[in-house]
Amino acid sequence: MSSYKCPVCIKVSNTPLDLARHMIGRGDKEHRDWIASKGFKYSELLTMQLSSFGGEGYRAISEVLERETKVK
Amino acid sequence: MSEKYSVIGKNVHRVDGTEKVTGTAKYTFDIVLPNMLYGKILRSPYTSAKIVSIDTSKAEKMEGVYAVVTAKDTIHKKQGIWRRFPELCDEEILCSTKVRYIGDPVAAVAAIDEYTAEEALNLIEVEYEPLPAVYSQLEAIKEDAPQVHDGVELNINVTRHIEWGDVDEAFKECDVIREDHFVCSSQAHMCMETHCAAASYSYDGKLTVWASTQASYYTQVLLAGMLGMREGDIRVIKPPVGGGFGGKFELDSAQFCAALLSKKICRPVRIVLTREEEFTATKRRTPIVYTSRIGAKKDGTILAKEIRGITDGGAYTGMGATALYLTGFFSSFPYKYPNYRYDGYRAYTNTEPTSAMRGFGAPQAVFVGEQQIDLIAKDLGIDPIEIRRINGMVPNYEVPGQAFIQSCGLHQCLDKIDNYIKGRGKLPANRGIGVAAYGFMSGGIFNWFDTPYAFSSAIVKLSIDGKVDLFTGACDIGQGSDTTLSMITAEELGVKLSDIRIHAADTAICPADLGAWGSRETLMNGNACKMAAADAKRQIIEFAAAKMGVNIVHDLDIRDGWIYLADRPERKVSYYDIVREAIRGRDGETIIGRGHYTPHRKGMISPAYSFGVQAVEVDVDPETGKMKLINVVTAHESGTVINPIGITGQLEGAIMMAGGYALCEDQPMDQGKILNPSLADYKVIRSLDMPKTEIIEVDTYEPEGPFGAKEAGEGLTNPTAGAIANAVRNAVGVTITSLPITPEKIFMAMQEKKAKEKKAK
Amino acid sequence: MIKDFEYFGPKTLNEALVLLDKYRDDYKIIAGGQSLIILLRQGLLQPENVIDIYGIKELDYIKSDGKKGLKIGALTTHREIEYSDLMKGSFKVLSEMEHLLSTPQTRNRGTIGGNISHGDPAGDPAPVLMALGANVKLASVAGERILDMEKFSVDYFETAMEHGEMLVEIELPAPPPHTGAAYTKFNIIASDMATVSVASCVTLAADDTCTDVRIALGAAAPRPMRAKAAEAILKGKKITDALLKKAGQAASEEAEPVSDISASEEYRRELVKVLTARVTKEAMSRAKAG
Amino acid sequence: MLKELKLTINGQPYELSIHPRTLLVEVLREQLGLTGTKRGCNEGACGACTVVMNGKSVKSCSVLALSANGAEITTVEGLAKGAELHPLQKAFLDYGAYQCGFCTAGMLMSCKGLLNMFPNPTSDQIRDGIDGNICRCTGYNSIIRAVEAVSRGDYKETK
Amino acid sequence: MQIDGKFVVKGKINDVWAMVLEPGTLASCIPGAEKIESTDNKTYNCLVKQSVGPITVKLQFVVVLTEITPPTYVKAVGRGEALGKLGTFGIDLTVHLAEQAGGCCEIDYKADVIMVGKLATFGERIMRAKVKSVGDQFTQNLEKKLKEKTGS
Repeated sequence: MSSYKCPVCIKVSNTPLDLARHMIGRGDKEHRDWIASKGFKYSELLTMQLSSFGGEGYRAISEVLERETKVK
Repeated sequence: MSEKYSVIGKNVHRVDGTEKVTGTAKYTFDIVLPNMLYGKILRSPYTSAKIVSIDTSKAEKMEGVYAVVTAKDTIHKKQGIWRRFPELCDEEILCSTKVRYIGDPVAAVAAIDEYTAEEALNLIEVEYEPLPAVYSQLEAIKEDAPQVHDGVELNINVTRHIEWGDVDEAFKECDVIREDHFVCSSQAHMCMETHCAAASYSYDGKLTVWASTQASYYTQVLLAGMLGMREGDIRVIKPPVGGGFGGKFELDSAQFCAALLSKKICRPVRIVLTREEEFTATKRRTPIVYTSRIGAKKDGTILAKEIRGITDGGAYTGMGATALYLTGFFSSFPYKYPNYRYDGYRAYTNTEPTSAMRGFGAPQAVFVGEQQIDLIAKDLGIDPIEIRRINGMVPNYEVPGQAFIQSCGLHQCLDKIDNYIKGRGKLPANRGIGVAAYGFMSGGIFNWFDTPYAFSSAIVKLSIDGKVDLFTGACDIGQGSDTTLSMITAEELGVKLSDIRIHAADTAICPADLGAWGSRETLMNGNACKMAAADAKRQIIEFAAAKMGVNIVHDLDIRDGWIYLADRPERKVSYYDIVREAIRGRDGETIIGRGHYTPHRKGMISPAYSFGVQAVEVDVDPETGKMKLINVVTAHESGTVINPIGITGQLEGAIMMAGGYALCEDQPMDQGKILNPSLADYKVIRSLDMPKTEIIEVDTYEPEGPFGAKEAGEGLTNPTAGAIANAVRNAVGVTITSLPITPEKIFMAMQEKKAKEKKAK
Repeated sequence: MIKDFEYFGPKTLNEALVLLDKYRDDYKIIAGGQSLIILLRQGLLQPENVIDIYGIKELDYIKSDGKKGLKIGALTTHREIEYSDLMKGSFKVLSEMEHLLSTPQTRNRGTIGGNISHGDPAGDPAPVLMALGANVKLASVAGERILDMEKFSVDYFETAMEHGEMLVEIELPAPPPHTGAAYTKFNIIASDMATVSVASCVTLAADDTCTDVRIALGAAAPRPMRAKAAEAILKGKKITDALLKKAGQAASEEAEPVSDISASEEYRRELVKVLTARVTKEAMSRAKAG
Repeated sequence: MLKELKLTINGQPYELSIHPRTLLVEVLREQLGLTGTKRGCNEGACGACTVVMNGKSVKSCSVLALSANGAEITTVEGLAKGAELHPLQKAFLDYGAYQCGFCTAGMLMSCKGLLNMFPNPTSDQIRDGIDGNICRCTGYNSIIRAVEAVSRGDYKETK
Repeated sequence: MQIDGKFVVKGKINDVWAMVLEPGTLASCIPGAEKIESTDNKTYNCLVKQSVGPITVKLQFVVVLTEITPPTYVKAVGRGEALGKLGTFGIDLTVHLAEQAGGCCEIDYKADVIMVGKLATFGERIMRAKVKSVGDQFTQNLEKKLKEKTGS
């Protein structure tokens, strides 16, 4: 089973979606900066999360995480 | 000795009853000390502004003014109740450089009387430079929103996530999914006694504070931190308190300013907040905006719930972050959601800070959850009681990774309410009954305050005549913990209630206790008191066993003043005689029993949960939308009932408060200014509007609680708003998703519904 | 905090009027004080002189004027009116209105004269008095004058009373036979101020034709107001539910409500519409019964 | 300038000198130390300061003390006769008609005023009679039960 | 609380613009204005007396024109207090002018008024109603004034 390691802290998740949730959820500067470095606006993701379902905010980030943070 | 208990379960006069009905109870509000001065606090008129300068010279020169304090007189610390997280300790109380809401304190004055103090406030010149401000949580998290606290970008104060199961997969298997949006408003605690404190700093460096508080231990510790004093040099005494409801366990401006002023001049200073300050500059219930999705199978089994909430935190953290935590947890109550996800965010805004209030995030969660359960039941064509039966929690249920529920009488409560509703038969037009189920905790396990003490402790000291002094840090703020704890102690020790004299919440003589919040006193402090009584009892019985010369196989017990052999009750000696002899026999050493309680291995939230179901009948005027509460029937279980009158009182009082939250209590704002900071404009339920109430007690026994008892105060505020919303839907067919449910909202929704129906034709 | 003032407690009307004249520039009259003391404490009023007229016993009365009308002294408390035996027939509405006014303590202490002199457009007595066609008697050292209740209230907290004048009596004319009156107020909490209130007084002929109707609205404009367009719809006709509905609509249009925290302007208009029809219907059924 | 004020409080005559701005509640609490009477809102809305004046309940925060000149006033301290509690007080104890107790004095005095008007009030009269008093704890119904018990004659007043 | 409205006057937009910004015009239009002085072209010191029934308050405040786009748009921010420590007072005002056919000019304004302190606690109900009526009166006065000056 593959896992995904948070690019800025020690958190390891089983799915990129869970890691996305962690990254948006922590919301501190390090996590936000990483999100911004991938071309996302944190507040937009958050607003998307709060106002709609289907986890659009998470999904957008999780695609990047899937590519970049997978560890064996 | 046929009945199980001698004291517990009996209707007794409260131990503080006669002093309260005769007006002889001395509240902090009544305290007058020799040489005392009267304090007043100057507060910010701006929602957000830089403090350019404060000139207190004119005020200081005024005749009758003895001291003026500003941030300059402090040690520049910030306080907060989540001490484990220093970044969340964000409140200076006396602002040094920036004010963050209308009501933020900037200076305080001590003068010969209140008139002089108030006039002196007018002489303090503060130059402000107004800054941009933000007033709602949804605005606050925008990229370009003004920052309430420097360095906290997007104004995100705290986040919280709870998850179990596989929510996304589960939704795929659902036959019906609902998504709804809800808005929960604010509410004022509206304690009858406003926040007040009297502080007396002596020349020898010791400080005594009388405070209208619901946690004298927190006041002591937080004051020590803010004043740079040792905890042991501060004594906080809690006289009778005129209500708390969650609004009085943080260090407040009255306590801090009175202490600071007193420390400056070594004279007693009393500060009583005005009703307006109480409304605008204390704390309030947390407003929350929710989006909630729930999915079920055709047979009514709920497979998944996903809920998101963003709370308006106001200007500071305080204890408010806990509401974010608890609303997420209680959104899963009281059902067995196999898959659950909660995302919560708390945003700072330039408004009065929000914090704990009776129910602490749960009434909001239940308003949302119980409406959605009714709505999905309707979609599925299932009876509202039935869907609750299908999914309701049961004894020995584990909330995955969160909590372990031992006793749970939810299903019995559902049966009782079902019977009641069926008994009502067909209702007249525009009448409806709505139900809501709920569960609540008996004290929090979390220790964000970072106390090294046990959560609750008690000491029992016996006099030579067998009379008992009970020392506990528990705070009776009107809910009756002094009586409940005295009853538990009397029962355990086998003496009469009148043999007990309780000394509570004086930090110098009582062991520490985290205070009255999260419905913790009965279970947590009850356990500590029971243990302390048992400890004293053991010492007496040891002596009695020797004295009576009984065979070692016999077990001794005490009841109604007699020490007797458990299996041969006719062999007995007088408790009162034995105590005298035991003390004499122990070289005159006082008999002291100690007890302490901290929950261990009980999950992350609470050691026990109580449950109930409430049915509210309403009548709606179809032409104006005006709704009247007719009757509220509550089936409730709280384990063994210690004090039946107390529970009835808690229940009826909760309906007044939670019914008010549903109907009329609100703190509307315009650009951060509360528009109704007076009792003429802030509406609460009065006697003419109070519905009839019925309580159906369901028997359960909580193994973790003292004599099987658990929570019976806060949980009762949870169901009412949701039940009322459901009742309105059943009466006139409209769903109101935002609080309060005003006649205007009902009327407008009915108009909309009519228009839609017309269109459909 | 109340700013200190000179206090005068005249015991007779004459003494009071002399004081009003003497301190013409800066005084405030206090009767029961149920509204005034709040303003004093908030510092919004800081009079140099307070003239406390509560002790003027000669202004505390309710009496029949001999022609089946009533005269009520300005210092009669709400409580006295609420329980007075003279509140019969179409005057019963006064007692009913007083029962709805604020709380028992306020009714025990507050006076009807003080209430209407305060000029709060949401006050309860004014619309009822207007519907009943009351006049008020004002007195000053210069003499007395009588004013139609309708002209007494001018604007928010403003009355037609001039400096040096005080309200001394309310006169209620004898109602014609087959007259009925009713009052209703809408609020969320029972003892609260009105969100909107409506008083209606209907006189019917033997054949049930409406020969006279007076409808007055509270909290629906800067002053208590007559709903004259609504009245015009009903007058001279046999009142039907359809007509009542039309009258409600007319009242709703002629009202001048504002939005505030209790209700929006639109909702207030809806309330005027519904309550006007309802209360007029009730007044009509009382007229029939009477 | 100070003014003279004569009052009879709980049967005891007093002569005082006060500022005209002084409210009755301030005289009771601050000058005479009768702190049983509370102040909850200072704006005539909560009823915690209710006392009985010349037989009727009034809010003592909404009465200028000078306006009460010559009045007979009963406060909560005057309700019991020595060590013997008033029937209302006994009923409040039995029915748990108080919790934090801050509104209790005012509530009792409203009930006393009510009993002066109607010695045997109905439930509706009781509800109306205490509508001027906010109680944030009990939800009123226990208070109503207590007064009903007094109304029924369950408690005899000792003469 | 929000007050807004629009009205049309006869006159060229430039003339109307000049008049609106003249302190004298404003002073004579604000009901109860006792003094309005312009210290520079952007700052106005105002003293306004208002009463609601028996209550009279004097509001002393400074209005600063923060954004000016002649002759179509002006934004003004006012901050001040009610004398006697009765409270503070703030107003954010935006005015749009638009040329209309027939030599007319439309004036569209929005004001956001906020009061804090005792003044506000006197009763939101009353203050709100009062502010609205003052706003209405101001509009009427301004309209009248402009019509007088432009001779429409």
